[in-house]
Amino acid sequence: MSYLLKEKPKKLINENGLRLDGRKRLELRPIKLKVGTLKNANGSAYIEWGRNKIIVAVYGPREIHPKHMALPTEARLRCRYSMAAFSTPERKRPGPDRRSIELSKVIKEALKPALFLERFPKTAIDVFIEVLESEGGTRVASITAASIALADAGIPMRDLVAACAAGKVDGQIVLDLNSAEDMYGEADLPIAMMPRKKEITLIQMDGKMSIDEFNESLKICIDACDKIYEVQRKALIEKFKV
Amino acid sequence: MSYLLKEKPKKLINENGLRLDGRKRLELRPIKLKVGTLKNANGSAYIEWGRNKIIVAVYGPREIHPKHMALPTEARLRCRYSMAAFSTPERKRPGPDRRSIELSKVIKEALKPALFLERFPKTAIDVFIEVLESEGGTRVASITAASIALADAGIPMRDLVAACAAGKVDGQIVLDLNSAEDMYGEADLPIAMMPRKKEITLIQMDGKMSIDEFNESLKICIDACDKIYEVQRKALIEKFKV
Amino acid sequence: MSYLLKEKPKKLINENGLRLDGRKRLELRPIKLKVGTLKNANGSAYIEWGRNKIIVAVYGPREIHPKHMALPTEARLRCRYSMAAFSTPERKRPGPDRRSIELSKVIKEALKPALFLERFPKTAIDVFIEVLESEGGTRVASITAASIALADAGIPMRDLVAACAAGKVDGQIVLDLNSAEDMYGEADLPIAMMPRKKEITLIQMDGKMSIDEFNESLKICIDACDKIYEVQRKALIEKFKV
Amino acid sequence: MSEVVPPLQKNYIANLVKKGKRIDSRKLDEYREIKITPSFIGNAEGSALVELGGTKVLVGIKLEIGEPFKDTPDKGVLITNAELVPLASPEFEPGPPDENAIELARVVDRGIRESEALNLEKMVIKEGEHVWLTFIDIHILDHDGNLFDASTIGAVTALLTAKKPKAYMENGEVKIVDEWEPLPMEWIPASVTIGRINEKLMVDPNFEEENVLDAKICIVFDDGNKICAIQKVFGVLSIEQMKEAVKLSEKKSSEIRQMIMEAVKGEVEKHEKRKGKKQKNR
Amino acid sequence: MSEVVPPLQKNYIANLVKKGKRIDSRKLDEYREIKITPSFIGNAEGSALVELGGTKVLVGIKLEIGEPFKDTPDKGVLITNAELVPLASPEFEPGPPDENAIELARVVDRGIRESEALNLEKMVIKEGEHVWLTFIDIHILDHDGNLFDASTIGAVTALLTAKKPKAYMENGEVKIVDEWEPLPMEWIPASVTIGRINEKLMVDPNFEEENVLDAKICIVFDDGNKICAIQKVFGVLSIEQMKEAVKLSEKKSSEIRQMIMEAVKGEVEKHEKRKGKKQKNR
Amino acid sequence: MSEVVPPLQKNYIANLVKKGKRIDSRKLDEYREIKITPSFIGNAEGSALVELGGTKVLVGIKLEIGEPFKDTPDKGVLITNAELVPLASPEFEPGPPDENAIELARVVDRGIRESEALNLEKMVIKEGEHVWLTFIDIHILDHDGNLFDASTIGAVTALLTAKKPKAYMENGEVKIVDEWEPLPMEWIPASVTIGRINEKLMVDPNFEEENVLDAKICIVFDDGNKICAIQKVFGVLSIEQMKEAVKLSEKKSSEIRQMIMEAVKGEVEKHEKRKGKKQKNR
Repeated sequence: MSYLLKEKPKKLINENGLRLDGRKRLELRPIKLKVGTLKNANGSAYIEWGRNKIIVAVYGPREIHPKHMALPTEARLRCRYSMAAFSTPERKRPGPDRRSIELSKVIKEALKPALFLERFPKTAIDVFIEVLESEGGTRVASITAASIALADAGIPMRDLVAACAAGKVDGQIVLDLNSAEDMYGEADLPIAMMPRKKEITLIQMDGKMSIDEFNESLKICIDACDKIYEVQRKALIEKFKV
Repeated sequence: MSYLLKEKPKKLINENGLRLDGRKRLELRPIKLKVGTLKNANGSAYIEWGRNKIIVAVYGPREIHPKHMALPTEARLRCRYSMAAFSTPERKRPGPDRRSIELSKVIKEALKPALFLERFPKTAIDVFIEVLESEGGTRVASITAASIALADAGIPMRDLVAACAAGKVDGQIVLDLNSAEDMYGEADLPIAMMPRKKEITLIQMDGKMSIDEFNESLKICIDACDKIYEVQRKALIEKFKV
Repeated sequence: MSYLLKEKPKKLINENGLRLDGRKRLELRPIKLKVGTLKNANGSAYIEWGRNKIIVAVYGPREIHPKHMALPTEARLRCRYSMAAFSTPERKRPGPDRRSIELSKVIKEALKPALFLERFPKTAIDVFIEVLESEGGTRVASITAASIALADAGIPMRDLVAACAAGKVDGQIVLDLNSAEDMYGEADLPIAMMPRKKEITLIQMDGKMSIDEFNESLKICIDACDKIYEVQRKALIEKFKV
Repeated sequence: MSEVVPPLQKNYIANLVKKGKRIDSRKLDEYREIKITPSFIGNAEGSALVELGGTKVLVGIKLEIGEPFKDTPDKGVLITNAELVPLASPEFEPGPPDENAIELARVVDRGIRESEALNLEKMVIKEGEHVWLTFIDIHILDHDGNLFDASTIGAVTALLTAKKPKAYMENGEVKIVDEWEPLPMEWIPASVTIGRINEKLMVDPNFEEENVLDAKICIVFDDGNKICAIQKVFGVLSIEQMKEAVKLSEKKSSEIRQMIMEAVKGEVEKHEKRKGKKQKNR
Repeated sequence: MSEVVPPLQKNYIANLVKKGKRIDSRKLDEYREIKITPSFIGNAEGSALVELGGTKVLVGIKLEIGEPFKDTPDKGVLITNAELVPLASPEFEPGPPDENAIELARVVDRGIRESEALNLEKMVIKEGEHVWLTFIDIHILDHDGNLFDASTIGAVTALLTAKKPKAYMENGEVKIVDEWEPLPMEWIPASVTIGRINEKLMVDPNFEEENVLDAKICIVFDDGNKICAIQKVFGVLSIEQMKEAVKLSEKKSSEIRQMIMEAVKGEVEKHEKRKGKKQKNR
Repeated sequence: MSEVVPPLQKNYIANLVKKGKRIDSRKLDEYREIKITPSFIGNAEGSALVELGGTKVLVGIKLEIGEPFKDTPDKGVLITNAELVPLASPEFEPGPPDENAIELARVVDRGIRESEALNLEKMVIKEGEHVWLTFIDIHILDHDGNLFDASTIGAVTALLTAKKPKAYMENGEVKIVDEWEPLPMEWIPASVTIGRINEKLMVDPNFEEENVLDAKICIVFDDGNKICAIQKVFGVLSIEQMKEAVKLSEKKSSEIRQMIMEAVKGEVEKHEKRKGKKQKNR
C-alpha cells in the first residue's frame, strides 16, 4: 500500500554479503513454472519467481483482424504485457501505460527470434501476459514463461528463450534484482537468451556501469539463463510426461 | 442544478398515502407517446413520462460497418442510450459512461426477443435513444418508446414491449418510481414485458426486497405494463389512422 | 513561458502609426518560403512568416485506409494541422484539440477548390502541417505553404492558394496580425484566395467590424495575397530552376 | 454536405435557382418556417427547441461554479459543445465530436462570444477564484440542413431565457440563494447561412440544397449592425459574391432577431432597455 | 454468449435438459466444483482466486485514502472494475471494458452495495474530507461460463479477508498506523446464475451451455433472505419461471455462502457474531 | 524497421558489408554528416534541430512549475515525449504515440535520466511542493534511419542551451524573476546505435539499412566512460558481438559528444568546469 511509504534501506547488502531477502550475491529467487494452466488458450504457462506471479496465454496461429495487419510472408507476433490493478503496492490504473507498451514491445522482440514465424504467413500469434503480482524482474519472468507457453501452443521454435537480470547494488554486481534493489540499486541489466545458441534476444540497461562491470553482469546472466533453461525444460517434461 | 443540493425528504409517502408528487401508491405518472416525430429516421417515437422526455430513432435494417460485425443468420441489433448534457440537475458530461453502457445493453436485450431479426441477416438495426430530460425511470420509458419506434420503422415484431418499474419506498411497494423515490427508496425493480405473451424481457433489481415483496412488485408491474401497452397501441393507431 | 504572463499593452499602434513589432499598418511580416525540404514526402514546403515556422508535407495520391473512406469519383483530401508542444509560449499538450480540428477542416476547405481531385478517384491526398513555432497567423501561413507543397508533389492545380489576414487593432484596419494583435485586437479576418481567379477559398472572422471596415479589410487582404502569390511563385521557380 | 454529389439533383436545383426558384418553392432570400419553443427542458437553466423547416435542434444551458481561466480572472467561462447524435441523420456516427460538430460548436460560440452577447464580466463571483461556467449544449435532433442558424437561434434563445441563482462570497466561501435572475445578456446576435449555386445566393439552404451547393457561408451579426463572425464552410466565392452575402445577411439577421425576440417576449422589454443604454454609449 | 448459436449443439443440450441431464453430467440444480483460495496476492489488501469448474477468476482489493462523493460525505467509496483480458478467452479483445465487462462489474458491485455487505459508513476517516476508497478489481483468467457467480464469490471472499491499517486525524492530517484490521463486513451476499433452456431452469451454466441458453438471469441474496440484486442478462422468462428462479436462487445462495464461510474460516466467527446482532435488529 | 524485408535489397547490402562497404559509401564505423542547430525555436526554453544525413529531428524543451512526484519530493520532474508525426514518413500514422514512439522517448529519457545529465535535485524550488517540470519534446520531421541517436543529440543539445528564469519562495508563493540561467547539466550523454548484418557491426544505420538489419542496438555513454543505457531494439546478437558493440559505442560516443560541445560552444566552458569538479569526486 502506497500510503505506508517505505524509506530507502541504508544497506541493500549486509556485512555478511546477504541481501535484504537473505539471498547471496549470485543467488536466484525460487522459481516455480507450470505449463498448460489455462483451458481456453492454445498454450499457457504460470510462473512464480520470488513473489512475482505471472500467467501467460498464447493464442494462435489464428486469423488476424483487421485484415490489413496480416504479413504476407510470416505470422505477426503480438505481445501484450499487462499488470493487474492489484499487482503493485500502489493500485495500478487498468489499461496500458507507457512502461507496459515499451515492455510489450521488447518482450515481443525477445521472443521473435526464437520462432519460425515464416511457417504461418498471414496469421497472428498472440502472447498475453498478465502480471498478477510483481516484485521486480517481471519482464524476465514474463519472457521465461512466455517462451514455455509458446512451446505449449505447439509453435515451432529454434530454441527456448530464458531470461534473467543482473545489476549493481551497493557497488556490487548481483543477480536477479528484487523490487527494492531495482528501485534503490545503481543499475539493472535484464537479458534474454536462446541458451543453446548462446544468442542474446533481449538486452536493456539503465543505471550506470563501467564496461568491466557490464561484462561481469553479462557473464552471470548467461550462467543464470542456463539454470533457468533447466527449469523450463523440466516444466515442459512435467507437462508432457503423462 | 447541483449546487442547490436538496436534502433527503423525511417522508416519501405522507399520512394520506400520497407520494411527493401527489400520486397514489399504484398510480402511474402521465404518459404521452407520439410516433414518427423525426424526418430522417426510418422509425421514431417521442415519449413524455412524468417529466422524462425521451426521443427514439430507429435506423435499419441497413448495411453494417465494419463488415466483420455482420451476423450471418440475423440482423445485429444495436442500442445506444444517451443522456443530453442538460437532461439532469447536474450537467452530464457528453459521451457514454458506465451506466449508459450498461443501460444500452439491457435495453437491447429487452427489445431483442420481440424482433424477427432472422429476417434480415447481415444487416444492422440501430436504436438511438436520447434522454432529453430525466426524472427517474428513463430505462423503462426508453424501452416503451423504442418498441414503438421499431414498429414505426416497419421491423416485424412478435409483440410490443411495454415496461414499467415497481419499487419499495418507505416500506411500501409502489409503482413507477420518480427520481427522489429512486434515490432515497429501498428498492427499484424495472421490468419489461411482451404483454400479450406475458413474457419478461427485462428485469433488474437493486435495493433489498423479500421474496413476497418481490412477487407483489412483479404483479403490479405486470398490470401496469398492460396499461402502457394500451398507450402504445393508441399511439400507433393515431399515427396510422390518417 | 506562461509563468511570466505578459500584461496587455496599452497601445498596439503608437503615435507614429507603428505597431509593436515596428511595422506599418499595411506591412506584411517578412516571409521566407522554401520548397521541397523533406526527403520522404511527395511534396513539401517550409515557411517562416515573422516568427512563425511551419513545415508542410504532402503524401499522395496514395491508397486510402480504411478502404470505405475512398470516394468513387475523386481523391479524398485530408488535412492535419498540428502544433508542436514547444511551438507556443505555454507548452501545448500533444494531440489534436478542438481548435486544431477546426483549423484542419477550414484549411482543407481552403485548398480543395484549387485541386483537380477528380483526376485521382479512390485515393487519398494527405496534407500534414506541423507548426514548429507560432506567432499569430499560422492558418494563413499554413495554407500558403501547403499550396506550394501540393504543387511540389505534382498535384494538378487550378491556381495556387495564397492567404493573409487583416484585422482591426486600436480601431484601425491593419494587415497581417501578430500574436499580440490577435489576442488584444478587435477583430481578425483571415482570407485565402486563388489569386489569378480572384476567388475566396477561406474566409473567417471573429471580433466586431462594420460592413465598411469589412470591405476595407477584404481589399487589403486581396492586395496582400497578390504579393504572397509572388513569393510563392519565386519559391517554386527557385526549386525547379536547377 | 454529403461527399458525393448526385449530378442530376444538382442540375435540377441549379436550373431552378437560375429562375429564382427553389425545390420547396421558397424565394432565394426566404427562410423556412421557424418555430422556437423556449424553456423546453426543466432540468436546464435555460433551453430552446428550434424547428427550422425539417431541422430540429435542442439547446440547453447549464451553469456551474468554477475557476476562471488564468489569463481572464475577471471573466466567467463560456463553453459551447455540439453533439451530432446518430439519431439525427444517417450520416452522423456515434463517438466524440468530429470536425463538423466541432466547427458548428465553435461558430455558434464565436457569434455569442465575439458579439459579447453574454457579458462574461458580470458572471464573476470573486475575481480570480469563483466564476460562473456557462455551458451551451447543442443537441441536433433532426438534420434537414442549416444547422448553424438553427443552433445559434437556439443558443441565443436559451441564454435569453436562462435563469441563475444569486451567489455571493461569505467568509471565503460561495453562498448560493434560491433567488433567480436572468443572465446578463447585452446583444442578440443572429446568424445567416447563405449558399451559392450557379452564381446565385440563397439563404437557409435545406439538406438537399446543401448537398449540391458550390459554396456555403455563415455570417453572424450582433444587433448593432456589426459583423461578429464569419465562416466559409466550403466552396469558393468571388469578391462580389462575398460582399453581396454580407449585405444579404445583415438584412436577414434582423428578421431572425425579431423572431427570437418574439419568442422570448417576456425578456424583450428588459433587453430593449439594456440595448437602449448600450446604443447611446456606442 | 457467443453470437451465433450452433444449432446441433443446442438441440443436444436441450434434449439432455428435458431428461434433467447436462453435458457434464451435473444435475440441473448442481454447481460445478468451487475452489476458493483467499489471500492469493501479497500486494493486495485482500484477494481471492476462485475456480468454478473451468472458470478462473482472480479478485483483488486495493485501498486508498481519498475524498467522499459530494452527495455522500459520510460514506466511503466503493469502485468495482472488471477486466475481460484477452488471455481468458478468444472472444475477449484488448481495450477498455466493453458492455459485457461493464455489466459484470456493475452487477457484482450492486450485489455488494445493495446488500450493504461492506459498511461504507465505517469507512470514513473524517466526514466530508477523507474516506477509504475500496477498489474491487475482477480479473478473469479463464472463461468457462458463469462469470457473475465466480466474480461475486471472489469479491466477497476478498473483502472478508482484506485488512486495512488504522487511520485517524491528527492536526488536520491523516495519520496511518501499521496496525491492521478487517474491513467492516456486515453480510455475505451470494449470487446465483440460472439459465433457461427448453422451459427448464439450470444453475451455473458453463460456457457451452451459455452459448445455447434461451435466457440467463443472475439473482443475488444477502444473508437475511432478501434479494439484493437481479439482472436478466439475455433472453425471456415467463412469470412463473421468474418466480421459480427466485426460489431456486435463494436455496443455492445459502450453499454458496456456506462455501465462502468455509474458505475464510478465521473470519467466520467474527462474522457470525456480527450477523447475530444484526438479525435481532431486523 | 518496415515489416517486410525486400530480399534483393537485403542481399545487396549484406554483400557490401562483407567487404566493409555500405550503400552510401560510408565505412562501417562512420556516421553520416551531423548538423546541429541549437536554439531554433524562440518559444521554447531550449531547442535544437538535428540533421543526421537525411534524418531531421527537432527537439524542444519547455519548463513549467509543478508538484514533484510523491516518492521523490526532492527532485524536479523530467518528462520525455516523442511524436512520430505522419509528415516524417509514409510509415507513421496520426494518433497517439505507438510502441515505436514510446520506445524512442523512453530510451532518450533513460540516457539522460540514468546518466544524471540534468541534475534534478537542483530543479527544486521548494521541496515536496514546487519543482521545475522539464518537458523534452522530440519531433521527428524526416525519417531516414537512426532516430535514437539524432533524438538524443537533439535532447542533450537543447538541454545544454536551455535557460530558465530564477524562481524562489516568498510568503508561501512562488516568485519568478526575469533573470535567466542555464539548466544544471552535469554530463553530456551520447547515444550510439549499431546494426548487425552478415555478422558485421555498423554504426548509424540509415533507413534502407535499418530495413534489412539482423539486429539493432542502442548504447548510451555518459562522459565518464560509463554505460548509462542499453536497448536492443530488434534481432539477436552473440555475446561477442555484444561486447564488441559496447567497445565500438564507447569510441563513437566521444566523437558525438565532441560535436555536441562544438555546437553549444558558449556552454562548453561552463560544462568543462563542472565536469572537472565531478571527475575528481568520482
